[in-house]
Amino acid sequence: MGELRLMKGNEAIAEGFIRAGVDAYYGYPITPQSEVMEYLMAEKPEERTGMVVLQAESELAAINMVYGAACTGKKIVTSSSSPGISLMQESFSYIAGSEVPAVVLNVVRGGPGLGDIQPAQSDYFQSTKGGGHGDYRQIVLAPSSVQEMYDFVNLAFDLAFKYRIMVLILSDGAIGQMMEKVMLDEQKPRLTNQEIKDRFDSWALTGRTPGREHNIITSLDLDQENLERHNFHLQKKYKEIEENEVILEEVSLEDAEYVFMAYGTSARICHKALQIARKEGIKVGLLRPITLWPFPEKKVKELASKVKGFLSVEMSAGQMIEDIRLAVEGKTKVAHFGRYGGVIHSPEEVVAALKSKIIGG
Amino acid sequence: MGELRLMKGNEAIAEGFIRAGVDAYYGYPITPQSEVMEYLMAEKPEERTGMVVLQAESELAAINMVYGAACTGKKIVTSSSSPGISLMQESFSYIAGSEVPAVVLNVVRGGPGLGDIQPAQSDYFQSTKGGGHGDYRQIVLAPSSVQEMYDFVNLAFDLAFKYRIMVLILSDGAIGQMMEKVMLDEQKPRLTNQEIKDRFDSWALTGRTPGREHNIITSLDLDQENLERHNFHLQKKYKEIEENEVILEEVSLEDAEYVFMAYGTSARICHKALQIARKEGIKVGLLRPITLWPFPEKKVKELASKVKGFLSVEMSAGQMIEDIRLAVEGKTKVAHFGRYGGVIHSPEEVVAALKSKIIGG
Amino acid sequence: MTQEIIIAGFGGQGVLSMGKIMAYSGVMQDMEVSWMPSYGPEMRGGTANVTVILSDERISSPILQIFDTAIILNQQSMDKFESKVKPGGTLIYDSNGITHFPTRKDINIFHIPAAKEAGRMGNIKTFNMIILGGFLKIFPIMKMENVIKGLKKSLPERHHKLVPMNQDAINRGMEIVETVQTL
Amino acid sequence: MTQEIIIAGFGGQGVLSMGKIMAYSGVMQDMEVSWMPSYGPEMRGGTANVTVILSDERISSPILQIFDTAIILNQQSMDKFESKVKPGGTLIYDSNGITHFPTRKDINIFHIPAAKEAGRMGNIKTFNMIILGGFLKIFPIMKMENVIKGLKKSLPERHHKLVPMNQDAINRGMEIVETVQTL
Amino acid sequence: MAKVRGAIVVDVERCKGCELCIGSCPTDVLRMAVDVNGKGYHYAYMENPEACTGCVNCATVCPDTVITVYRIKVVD
Amino acid sequence: MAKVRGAIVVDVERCKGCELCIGSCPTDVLRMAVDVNGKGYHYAYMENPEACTGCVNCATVCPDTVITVYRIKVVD
Amino acid sequence: MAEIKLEDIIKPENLVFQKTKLFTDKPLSYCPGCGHGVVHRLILEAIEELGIESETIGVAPVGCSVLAYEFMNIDIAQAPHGRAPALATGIKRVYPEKFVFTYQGDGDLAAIGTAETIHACNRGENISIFFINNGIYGMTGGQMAPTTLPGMASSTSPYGRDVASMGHPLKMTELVANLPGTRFVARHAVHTPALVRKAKKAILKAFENQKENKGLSFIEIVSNCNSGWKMTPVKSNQWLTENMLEYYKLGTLKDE
Amino acid sequence: MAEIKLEDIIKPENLVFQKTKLFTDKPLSYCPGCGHGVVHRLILEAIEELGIESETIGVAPVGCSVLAYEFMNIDIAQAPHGRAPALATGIKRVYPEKFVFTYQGDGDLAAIGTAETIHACNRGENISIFFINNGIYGMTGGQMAPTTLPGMASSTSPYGRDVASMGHPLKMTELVANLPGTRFVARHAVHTPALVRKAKKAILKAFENQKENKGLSFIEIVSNCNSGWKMTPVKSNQWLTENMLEYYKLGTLKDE
Ligand SMILES: Cc1ncc(C[n+]2csc(CCOP(=O)(O)OP(=O)(O)O)c2C)c(N)n1
Ligand SMILES: Cc1ncc(C[n+]2csc(CCOP(=O)(O)OP(=O)(O)O)c2C)c(N)n1
Ligand code: SF4
Ligand code: SF4
Ligand code: SF4
Ligand code: SF4
Ligand code: SF4
Ligand code: SF4
Ligand SMILES: [Mg+2]
Ligand SMILES: [Mg+2]
Repeated sequence: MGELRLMKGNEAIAEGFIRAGVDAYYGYPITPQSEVMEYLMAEKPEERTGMVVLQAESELAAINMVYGAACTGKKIVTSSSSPGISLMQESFSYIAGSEVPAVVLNVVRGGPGLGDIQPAQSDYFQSTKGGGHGDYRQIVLAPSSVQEMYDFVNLAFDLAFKYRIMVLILSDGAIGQMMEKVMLDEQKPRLTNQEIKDRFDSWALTGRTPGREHNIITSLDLDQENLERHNFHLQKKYKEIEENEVILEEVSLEDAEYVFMAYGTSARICHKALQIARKEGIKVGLLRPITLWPFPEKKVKELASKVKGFLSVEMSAGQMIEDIRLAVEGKTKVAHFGRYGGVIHSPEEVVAALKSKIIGG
Repeated sequence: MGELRLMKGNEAIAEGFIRAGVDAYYGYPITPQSEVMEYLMAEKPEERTGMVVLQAESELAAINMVYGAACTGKKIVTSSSSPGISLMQESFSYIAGSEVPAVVLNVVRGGPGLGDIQPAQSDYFQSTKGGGHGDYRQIVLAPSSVQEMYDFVNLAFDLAFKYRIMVLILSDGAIGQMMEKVMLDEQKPRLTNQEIKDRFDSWALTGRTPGREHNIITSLDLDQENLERHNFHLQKKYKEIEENEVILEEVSLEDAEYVFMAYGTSARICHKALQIARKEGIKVGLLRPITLWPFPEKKVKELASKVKGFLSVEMSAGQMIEDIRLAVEGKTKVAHFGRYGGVIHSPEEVVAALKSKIIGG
Repeated sequence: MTQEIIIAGFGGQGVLSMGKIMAYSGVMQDMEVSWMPSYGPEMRGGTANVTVILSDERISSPILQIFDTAIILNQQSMDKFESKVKPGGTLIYDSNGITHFPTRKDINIFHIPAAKEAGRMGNIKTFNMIILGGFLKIFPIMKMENVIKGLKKSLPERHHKLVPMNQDAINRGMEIVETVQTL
Repeated sequence: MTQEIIIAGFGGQGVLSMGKIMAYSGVMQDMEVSWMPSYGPEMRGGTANVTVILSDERISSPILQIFDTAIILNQQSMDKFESKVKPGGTLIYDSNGITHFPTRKDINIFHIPAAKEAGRMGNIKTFNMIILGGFLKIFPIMKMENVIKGLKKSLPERHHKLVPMNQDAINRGMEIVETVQTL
Repeated sequence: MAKVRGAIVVDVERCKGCELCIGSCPTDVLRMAVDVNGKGYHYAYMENPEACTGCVNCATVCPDTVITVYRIKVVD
Repeated sequence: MAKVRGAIVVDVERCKGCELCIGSCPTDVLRMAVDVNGKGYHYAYMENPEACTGCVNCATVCPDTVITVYRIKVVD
Repeated sequence: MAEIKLEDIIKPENLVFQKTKLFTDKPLSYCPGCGHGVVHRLILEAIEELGIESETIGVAPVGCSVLAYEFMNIDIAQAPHGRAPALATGIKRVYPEKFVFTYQGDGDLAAIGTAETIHACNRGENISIFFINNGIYGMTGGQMAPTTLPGMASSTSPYGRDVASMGHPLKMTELVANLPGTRFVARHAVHTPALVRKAKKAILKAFENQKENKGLSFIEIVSNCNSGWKMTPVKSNQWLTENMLEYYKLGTLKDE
Repeated sequence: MAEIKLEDIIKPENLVFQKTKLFTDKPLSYCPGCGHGVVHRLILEAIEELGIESETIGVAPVGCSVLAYEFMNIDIAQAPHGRAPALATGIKRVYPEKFVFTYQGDGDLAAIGTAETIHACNRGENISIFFINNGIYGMTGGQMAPTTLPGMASSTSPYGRDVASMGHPLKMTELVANLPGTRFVARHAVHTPALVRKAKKAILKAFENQKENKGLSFIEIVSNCNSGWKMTPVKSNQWLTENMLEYYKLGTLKDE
């Protein structure tokens, strides 16, 4: 039934958007993810499914087109890379505050500033703690293969609509630019306007249906007591997500004495490092968070009392390590190893770091 | 010598800008900090010191005017409140990457989104972990009185120039809007162009002085190995700041069995809560970080092995508590108490929370 | 000594500047003071209020839920703040425009017919100084000389000629304040 | 089996599409594959390179520092990649435009005079297929039928008529590849 | 000859006393009340009701739409 | 009658072979070399040097400013 | 002539004007005399008259009219400051058959939102933009706007707008009229009954244009800000006539 | 007539044209035939001729010319995408006696940077804006720009720009010429010797205007993008003449 293709990660996710029945993509070019919009434009999705693809004048405009369209109960998406994502932070905070479902892809590149265009994982804090203002969260999915770029589109929209929340797919330049095999599934039909009314008329802006109250999408509440209540509601929702939606991959953790913790491209490299280390007789496992938020805190806690140490392997100066340490609470060793600014560590370096920082450290 | 005035926090810091010899303020109105620019405009600082004050077309423009002017070795500042600060995140990352000294004031209001205009402390993550992309840091100062709004201007610029880094003054609507006594000191003269050349000609854009290389301010390095080296350099600088620049206030910690940890307006309330609790015989102290980054990790670690618990009191759903927990590493109890969305806790509530969450919890 | 005061009325009644004069008087008397206006769009509705704290100690929050003293200058503020006076505290009001009079029994209540008096004195602008006088009669926590200093500090130089008139109004307020009920 | 290959030359030599055909052939043979182009402004300089990994196992990083095999098609790439071949690995090059020939003694070196041959065959566009043929001769890791399938997959339908010509070129490459030095 | 007579109803509690209706009335019908409403605003009322032609001008400029207008034709 | 003679020097290694100079020369002096430089580009050279008047056109349009121009007056 | 009593006139059958049912019950939060109220009414009346209340989606700005959603009984989103045209674009593209409008102040539309305004106009989005120009930032306390008149005092130009350092007032309406993407561009005012009636027609037309797929309609309303200008409503409207309308000439700039 | 050898001509004393010393030693990173190189040279020549190299501060954009700072031997800052006019404003206001310019592509200036461009122009900042319009996003691989011509293919308009859904090409130069804040607004090109010479004059004048405190000069240069357009340089320039210049007419739009 499926269709096997060789695709770039950026192309696979674009095809994923079409097949998931996404209603609109609004975006602005930036390396290393410009292929997303290019692929969509070439595919004429308006002919394939009626999907809208529009190039905005900036990332700010793009995310606000997303915000507007997402208010209507449709499936809406944008994509960008680090600097462009930074520009969207005010709007992410609005989307969180007004509880609108939306999906955003960040194909991370080296920073800070203009940086370079090579793969990096240095937007972890921004993604998981909130780069915008206020107490809010967004679900963060970290694909580590082209297949997952494709697969996570449906996952992301399911979560986005289940919780009326923004879902950020946090990829990087390597996964965006590389080609791998990808198995495509069937086209999902886009919801009709009537189906949207049937499902989301309690909140979505579809035009005030006769007989119902007008729907309002806003993040404003000038009465601080009300705003606090709204925040309590948000926090409750976040707690629920933390309890129910953690996704992770475990590799050789059963007998592990040490744990590599890594996501995305780093996790792939740790996979190889694991093989090398195991060959040398080092019992190391890999815990790959697929949801970065909610973070697999319970699993880490559980492992913390069993293993001799965690190595947080990140293409950054050390960001996810804070979440690991928060879960470990001093119960075992935690160290960071990473290359950054667009450099990717080799599996051998990772093994060496495990030896020096955890086993020998 | 000093001059005693009754001023709003927003006015005091504006007067501080003038007296610190700031060269330019670029800003955009937003409640609850619009008085900063209004005060400056009314004071005709161009007549008082030659300081430039310009209303920009947006926060994005304002921060980029700051970025440009700060490239020249002059003392430049902007101010805004939460949503406006979110819009500046891309530029903060540029400023960090290109190592330009600049000072930004955030008078925090309730979020997320448009939220309300009442005081809040929910931008802690954004400020201390980096709301922009890439591995970077900025120094964060948290004043808790109108006097400190004024005093921290010089402190901020000293640090900004010492490390060529952005310093964020993280205030809130209460401190911005309230009037208190403030002792003003003498006018510092603005540096002349020649003085700037003498001090900063190694990096600042002052026009290529005959005989030197041209100066370039950029955050771009397309070679990832170079960009990584640049990042190593940044990380080294950050480590240095973490070691040398922590500022904190201690209240009754000598014999404390419990610690309130709070900054800004929350710290004022904890001060009162401390008195109430002490009257009841509860030995509680207050640790007030004045630098939120660098965070007083050592002090917390030191206390962690002595006290029975920390209560992180924040006008947020719990953000600083992560830094406390990272330092405490499970050695003692840590709990959060806060009101948010623009609501401020009362001292009585704080005492009650101490009892229920730490002492009895 | 700590006095936590809310002053609430219409914009234009001089609520904010009365608070400012109080605060400045406190400064002149070497007290700790804070002055915190309500801000934001409720101003649009025409109401204005300010929290003034005068104290011998460091002041914690400038924003309060309950108050030692409420000075109430219109019905909306009466509705909002009567219940926010601490038991044993004080409520001061001007009956002009008040339709529902205060009913609490556990607080001290005073009336100052300041609007009427200001009208009689021929200068509606002294209204807030009359109120201030009444307050100072009830709470003689600040010396008149310090109040005058505070007044001068809070007025622009060119308005200093108005000080005597304001002083008269303060004195008048001290005379006309009347006890409605004391605990 | 894992083959980690870098193909590097000028833009226009068909570097990326040669990599793509290799990768697609791998897919047809049920291997794991990855194809990772260098991207970004260095493309502006006119160079192009792609890393292709063919393996029986899950592939970790698509970006590598060192390679089993380097296929080098201009001098710049020779300068950059000769040193990046693993000891015992393989370097394949076309001498056209090469001024400094490879000097390493710890790797296997092959020469394919593909540009000349493509010229002689009258179709410069087959250049990259000739190179591919040479590679396949050295590493017969994929069956020809799978290569042809891969070729078809990577060509748009309307170009399928060019398949026989490309197949000829691959065969020609297999014939003309010459050993320069083997370990 | 046919003549028109109008009348307006002011939603007193919602009037904000801006006085814009006053100047818009071609027949000088309206005045501001000396009394204030619950919000403390003087409100508009018909001082010369007979002069009202129901022309709707006042309601047209009223920013808070607190004026409702009625009109009848009267045969002279 | 005074006449001018010109000559150009191409910084061969920096020429990118764009050929824009060729068309800009009013006297058809320039051609692209069959050889390539270190970057693989064919570079411009004076095929008809006598025709060069030193008019600077070629240097004016060269995006990489790789052409230097010389000129002398010759008395016929 | 028989004497006619008020009760004879004030009867349902004699009703000639009442508040449109598309207003919610909430009293408007605007200052006394603020033009926002009139424009709200005209938009709602237009929607009611066209019978499109269940087909309309509004976008409210940041500004005094941020609470427009409280008063307009239609589906409506509140946009981040300046971004309303982007939201409207996003909505209209996925719901081309709906009526989509933005309601924006001069700070919102002509300062921070300049790019979004220009580009929505340039793309010719089939939406209506209602632009309330009161020459000031009302909501935040009367700061200078791009539209503030030369010499006019505001809280950030307390000595008057100095064009040499602060620039000239920006005429966004003239700018967007120059773009081929706009279809109907007009400037109106609402401080006299006659002007209100004209403005109403333009607003109706803006919605009708959407129905006919004609593209973008851009209606500026020159309005007052009594609080920001520190004048009574009556004085404000006088000042508006004498000063604002000198600079911002009323009329239709484009109707294709 | 004696035969003249090349060596007789190629002597320092006969030099009539050489590369300005304000170029650094780094070879330009642009594609063969790209107009960016010519504009770089003209700007540097103008600075050299005016002798203001130690008084000039440049602002480079994001775009192919992001590396302008590598090639121009003057003090220079690299701006976030679209924000160069804000940086330049910031700099000029604190150094009014310096010469400050921005160098920006059409994506940078006319898309993401629209607000900053319009407002710097409207305030009449005393700076020079050099705007290289090649109708495409060069650096990121040839995506559609606001300036892309109708029907023109790009990687995000692979079937040609469809004005109905993507809007008309935006003429920023015409827009800013309408603003009272701009002083000198002109459109040039650099693909023939004569045009280069004219462009040079305009660039010189832009800097001279700063010296005389005349306010903002805005010079558009219609240029090519061989890579984005997928044509040889020679073809590109031909296409430019036949298509771009039809839409973007050369000339001085404003000189006050
Ligand atoms: C990003 C951001 N910046 C600034 C503000 C503060 N702000 C709120 S409304 C406003 C301007 C209001 O002026 P205008 O658009 O003219 O509307 P008016 O109130 O005059 O109707 C500003 C600057 C904000 N909410 N968000
Ligand atoms: C915030 C942000 N968004 C997007 C980009 C990606 N980007 C880099 S250059 C560019 C456009 C370049 O086009 P143009 O300004 O026309 O310059 P050209 O390369 O054509 O000279 C874009 C979108 C970026 N670097 N930063
Ligand atoms: S309806 Fe016309 S005549 Fe009657 S009160 Fe109103 S404006 Fe005056
Ligand atoms: S216009 Fe309306 S709100 Fe204003 S005074 Fe008249 S009735 Fe009252
Ligand atoms: S200087 Fe003039 S004549 Fe000589 S080669 Fe160049 S263009 Fe031709
Ligand atoms: S114009 Fe310059 S770069 Fe192009 S071919 Fe001529 S000399 Fe070479
Ligand atoms: S502040 Fe101005 S714009 Fe806002 S409601 Fe009041 S009068 Fe209207
Ligand atoms: S991509 Fe286009 S604009 Fe960029 S250097 Fe190449 S030709 Fe020039
Ligand atoms: Mg306004
Ligand atoms: Mg371009």
